[in-house]
Amino acid sequence: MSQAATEAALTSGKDGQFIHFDKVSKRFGDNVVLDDLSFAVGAGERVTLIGPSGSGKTTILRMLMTLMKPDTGTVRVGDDYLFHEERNGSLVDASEAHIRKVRQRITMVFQSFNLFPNMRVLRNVTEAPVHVLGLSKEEAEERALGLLAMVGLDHKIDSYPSQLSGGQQQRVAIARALAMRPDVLLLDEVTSALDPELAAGVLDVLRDVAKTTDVTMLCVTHAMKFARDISHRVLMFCEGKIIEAAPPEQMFDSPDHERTRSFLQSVLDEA
Amino acid sequence: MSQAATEAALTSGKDGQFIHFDKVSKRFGDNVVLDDLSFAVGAGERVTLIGPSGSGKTTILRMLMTLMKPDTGTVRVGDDYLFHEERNGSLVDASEAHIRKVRQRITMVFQSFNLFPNMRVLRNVTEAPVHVLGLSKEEAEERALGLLAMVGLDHKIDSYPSQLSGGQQQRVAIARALAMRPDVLLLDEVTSALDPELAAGVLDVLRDVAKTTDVTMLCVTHAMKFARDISHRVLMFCEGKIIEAAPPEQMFDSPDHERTRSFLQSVLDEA
Amino acid sequence: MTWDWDYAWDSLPLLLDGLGVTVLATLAGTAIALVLGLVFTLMRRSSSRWISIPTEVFVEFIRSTPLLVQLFVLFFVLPEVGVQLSAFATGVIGLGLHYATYTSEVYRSGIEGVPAGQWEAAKALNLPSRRVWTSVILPQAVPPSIPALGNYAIAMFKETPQLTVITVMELLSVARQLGAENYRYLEPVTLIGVLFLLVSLPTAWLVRRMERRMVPAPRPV
Amino acid sequence: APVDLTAQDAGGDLLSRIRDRGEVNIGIANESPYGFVDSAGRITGEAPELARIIFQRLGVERMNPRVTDFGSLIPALQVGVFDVIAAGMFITPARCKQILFSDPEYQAPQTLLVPKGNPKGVNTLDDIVAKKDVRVGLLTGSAETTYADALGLKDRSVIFDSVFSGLDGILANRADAFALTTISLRDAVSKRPDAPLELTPAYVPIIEGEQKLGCGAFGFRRDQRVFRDAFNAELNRMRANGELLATVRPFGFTESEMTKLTVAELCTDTSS
Amino acid sequence: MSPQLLSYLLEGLLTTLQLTVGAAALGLVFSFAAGIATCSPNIVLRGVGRFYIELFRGISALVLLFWFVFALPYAGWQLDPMWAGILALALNIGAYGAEVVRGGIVAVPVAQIEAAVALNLTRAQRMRLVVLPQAIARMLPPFGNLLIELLKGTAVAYIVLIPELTFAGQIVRNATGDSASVFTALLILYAILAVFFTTIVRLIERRVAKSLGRAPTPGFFARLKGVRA
Ligand SMILES: Nc1ncnc2c1ncn2[C@@H]1O[C@H](COP(=O)(O)OP(=O)(O)OP(=O)(O)O)[C@@H](O)[C@H]1O
Ligand SMILES: Nc1ncnc2c1ncn2[C@@H]1O[C@H](COP(=O)(O)OP(=O)(O)OP(=O)(O)O)[C@@H](O)[C@H]1O
Ligand SMILES: [Mg+2]
Ligand SMILES: [Mg+2]
Repeated sequence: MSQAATEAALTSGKDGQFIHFDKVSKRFGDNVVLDDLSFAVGAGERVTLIGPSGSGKTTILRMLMTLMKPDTGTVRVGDDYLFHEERNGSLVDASEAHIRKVRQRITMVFQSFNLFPNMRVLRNVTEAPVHVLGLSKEEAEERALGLLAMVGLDHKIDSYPSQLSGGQQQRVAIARALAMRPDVLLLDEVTSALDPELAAGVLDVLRDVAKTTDVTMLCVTHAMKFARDISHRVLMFCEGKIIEAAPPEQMFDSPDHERTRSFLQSVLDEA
Repeated sequence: MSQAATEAALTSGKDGQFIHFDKVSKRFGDNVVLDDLSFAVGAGERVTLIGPSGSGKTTILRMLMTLMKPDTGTVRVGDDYLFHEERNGSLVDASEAHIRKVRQRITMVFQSFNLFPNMRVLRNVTEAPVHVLGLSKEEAEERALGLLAMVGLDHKIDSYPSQLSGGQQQRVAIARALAMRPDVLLLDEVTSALDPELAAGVLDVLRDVAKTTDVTMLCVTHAMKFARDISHRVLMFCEGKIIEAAPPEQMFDSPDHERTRSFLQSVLDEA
Repeated sequence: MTWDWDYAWDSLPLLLDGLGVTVLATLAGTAIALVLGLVFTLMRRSSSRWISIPTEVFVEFIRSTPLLVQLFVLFFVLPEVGVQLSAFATGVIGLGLHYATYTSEVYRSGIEGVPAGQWEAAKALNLPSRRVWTSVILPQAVPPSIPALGNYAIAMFKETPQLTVITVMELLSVARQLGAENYRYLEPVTLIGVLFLLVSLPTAWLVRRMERRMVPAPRPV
Repeated sequence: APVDLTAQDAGGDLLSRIRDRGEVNIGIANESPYGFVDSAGRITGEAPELARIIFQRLGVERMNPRVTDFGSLIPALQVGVFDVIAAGMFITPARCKQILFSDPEYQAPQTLLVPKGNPKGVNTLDDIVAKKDVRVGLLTGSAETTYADALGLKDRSVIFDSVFSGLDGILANRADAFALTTISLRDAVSKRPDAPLELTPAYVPIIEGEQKLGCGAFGFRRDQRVFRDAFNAELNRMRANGELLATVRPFGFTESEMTKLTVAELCTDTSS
Repeated sequence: MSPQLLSYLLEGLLTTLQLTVGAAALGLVFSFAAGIATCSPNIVLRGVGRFYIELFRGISALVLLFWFVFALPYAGWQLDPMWAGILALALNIGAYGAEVVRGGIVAVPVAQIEAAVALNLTRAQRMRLVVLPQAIARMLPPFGNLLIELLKGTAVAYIVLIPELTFAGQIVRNATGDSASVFTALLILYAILAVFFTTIVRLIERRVAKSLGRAPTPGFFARLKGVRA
């Protein structure tokens, strides 16, 4: 694939663009983590981010989740800027209220689950719908029970997170995220802390989510078979840049870049 | 493979048996972790332990490392019992001195590296040879430099572990273990805390070790390609028992047990 | 009673003498507490119950009874069993012993803070137990404990006034004496407060600086 | 009990307020035989017993004694925690600047408390000045402390926080002699009949050429002159008719402790 | 010992209990107010919290007590000694408690806060629903230690006419002349009080640990039974 083709692939072919990274840079001290990065993701599109350690994949997700600010550039979700507000025609730093409004549409599942250890499973899932979306306790519990059934954990609603296996915890975390009915779901290596068999269960749940909802997904993973199954597009990161972007078949079967090839090789070797 | 064949495969075909687990049981509360387990490993043999989470693989290694005692049964390395001494013809609990003597021949590399953070790389590797083997500082450093060169880290001898990447730390840990010139090297998921590319580097080092030394290796890993490359034999654990034991080709290509098949399937799926 | 500057000014040199005694007692007490605390910790971890259990009981007992009463006992009862120490020495030993029970807790949590993996790695290398302590565990356990140890030194400094009950002429004793002679307590006691702040604030600041260097900076919540 | 806020008002009506209340708060320092808790747990002593009689005559029925540290007596009186100090406190010019005193109810010669057999052979503060190896025990805040300072004994002083600490201190060889009034020491030793201790004969210390005879009295706030005078009148009436000695005799006071000195004489600062 | 003297000791014991419980309750309020303030993004709140902590950690309770009872009245503000005692001890112990609160909050993993952000909880909700419930579990053991500190610290209250246990002991010592028995009795009484308070704190710890679905850390007696790493 030519350079031009990769650039074209940086915007999705789906109906309209939804998430826009525009000339985003981020550095920590001397370490340039994102380097003038631009790309877009369509509504309902599922994108997998791959690349070597430290290439900036997590940084992208954390920025979308507003856990981290870009140094320069803008991030847009729908019509709203994430870190800026338009006021009198010019962009100013966003207020907390504005950020909370935009953040409403996005949620994230973490590598280490991060369930709240002080709440039982059911309350982990109902807490935010009640306190953020303003659902009644009954509505929230109904929604939670449905989702917990989907991830196969409706029999564990009264357990504490510490009483669950890693795989079960991660499935609860997915239910918790989905209970917010997000437009965008961010997944950062959600199976790397898990054993292969437990990981398989989590990936199955995510395949289900992909099939049955039209949530926009940005997903960092080393599970290549899963990536191939669910993604519309794969982005290969290297040193804070996207060096290759293509549909999974093309990316995995005939990568363009030497760097992509060697990366994929080492990932496959490990299995 | 028939039941009898598996039982035969529980002892290696190599020249004489070196490590003997004899009717070993271990439980934590109600949880039976090892269930009347017997197997043997030959001198210089390389064995990979696979199996689902919680099946007892780590327990085996920790027992050999004397980090954990069996409830019943005996473990023997060469002619010495690990936790018992023969005195007046009967087996009694071993003294600390006896345990230290037998432990001399064994060492272990951990999933989370466990380098000593208060020592520089070089001292991490020389500490035990000086204070356990009684080498002079110069001899120990010469040996350490050779090993660090082998793992590709001779330029990092003055760094602290915290200044190294995970992959580099694990390579130092391997050098540290080898500096003891052990007869037995235990490896517990030494790459699962690492990114695929970093893991690849560590596995390469271990392939080297396997090729150039005749150390006996017991290795727990999910890196199946690596297991196939280096092991003489693969043991499949399930619920504290060995349900299948065979050379890697046979185990991976035509497993006998349904449980083995489903396990291997999920591990391969994840890549 | 209004503030009497002349009296305050006249009191100052005597109070400074008392401060000298206070500081000296604190330093000596700290030295004892640092060493004895570690000894207690190691004895509590001893594999022999004949050592660990009595130590544990002793430490808990000392920790849960007032220094004041302990000082009385040391001062008036030790001589009866034939141990004759000066009042200052008695006070320093009392302070050191009392605070050793705290430093012992600090060392303990420092040691428990060393990840289990470090013990296991040391065992996997077959290091002898003395070496494990001196080159692996203590070098990792002690530095994180320094801020907490520093805080106890400051706390001890503020408790030295209790030595007044065993005739040590430290800061508070001087103030009480001044007050009794002149029947004005406001000035000496206020000056004590100020002197304490002058010593303890910079020390606390130093301790926090050390702490910051060792623990990641606090983050917004 | 809550502090009486009105007690701070200037003027002489405290006595009538006390009469209205029917209760007077007195401060004692837990020092026998002046004001203390006895082995039956009752608050007694020469000063509280005198105060009880005098207040009854002044029309106040109940007495509410509050035990406190000797050093806290004056500050607590000044902020109104109690109305009178009934602790046999010595009249000194310095104290006179802080509070009002009644006329003294007793005068007190001095004694030394020493180990049995008086191994150092000291009988007075002057003896101690002469023998350089003798450590003198003193009670914190006591007049004897001031005497010892004036005699240059500061470096050899050991300051105890209570009479019994002094007694225990001599037994524990923390000091060689404990200097205090004969009355206090006689009383203390009587509670430890078995202790190997003895008292030297009573003497009157002479500091800078002047006889120092400690005289104990009741203390009042400086703005309560009327109150003090009313109290003083009753006290002097008791002195005149011998009731005073009769009341304090059970606490070990004798004829030789009775005094004719007045507060005006004792408050005059002669040292300056 | 006469019943009357015994009643002094008992009253002293009760007074010590009263002081300890009162100052602990009030000190807890100060601890949380100042501790949370020092974690605030607002620089003024942070400053006020820090100032409180530094000031009252630096001044001993004894000096504070003296001030409250013997100096404040001149500023026209009179406190009952018991209240002054409780307030002074609470201000002092509260400054230490605030550090415990801060430490507990800071020790909650950042990941927990990030997870709360990912669910779009507000700052206050994060603190109330996620951070504090977890932090409190960590605060309890150090709070238990502070409670024992406080218990022992009440002994200084005698200088402002509060007849607490140590002072009652001095009264009995004066009345009977028997120093050794009095000191022994004091040591035992304080140790009993300490065990009493420690037990209460441990019960609370157990409850909180259970509400987090954790096994509680072994206590003193469990440690005595030889549960060691
Ligand atoms: N808070 C931080 N402070 C300093 N450097 C940081 C911080 N967060 C991330 N970095 C650096 O940014 C770089 C990119 O990190 P990032 O986590 O995005 O990589 P990644 O692609 O997710 O890698 P991995 O596969 O290891 O998770 C790394 O070099 C990392 O060290
Ligand atoms: N110290 C312990 N206390 C209680 N249970 C333990 C302890 N150590 C191990 N176990 C239990 O023993 C069982 C076997 O553990 P082990 O670590 O040997 O499994 P494993 O095969 O290594 O699994 P994994 O692939 O997850 O590492 C598990 O159920 C585990 O919970
Ligand atoms: Mg990442
Ligand atoms: Mg394991």
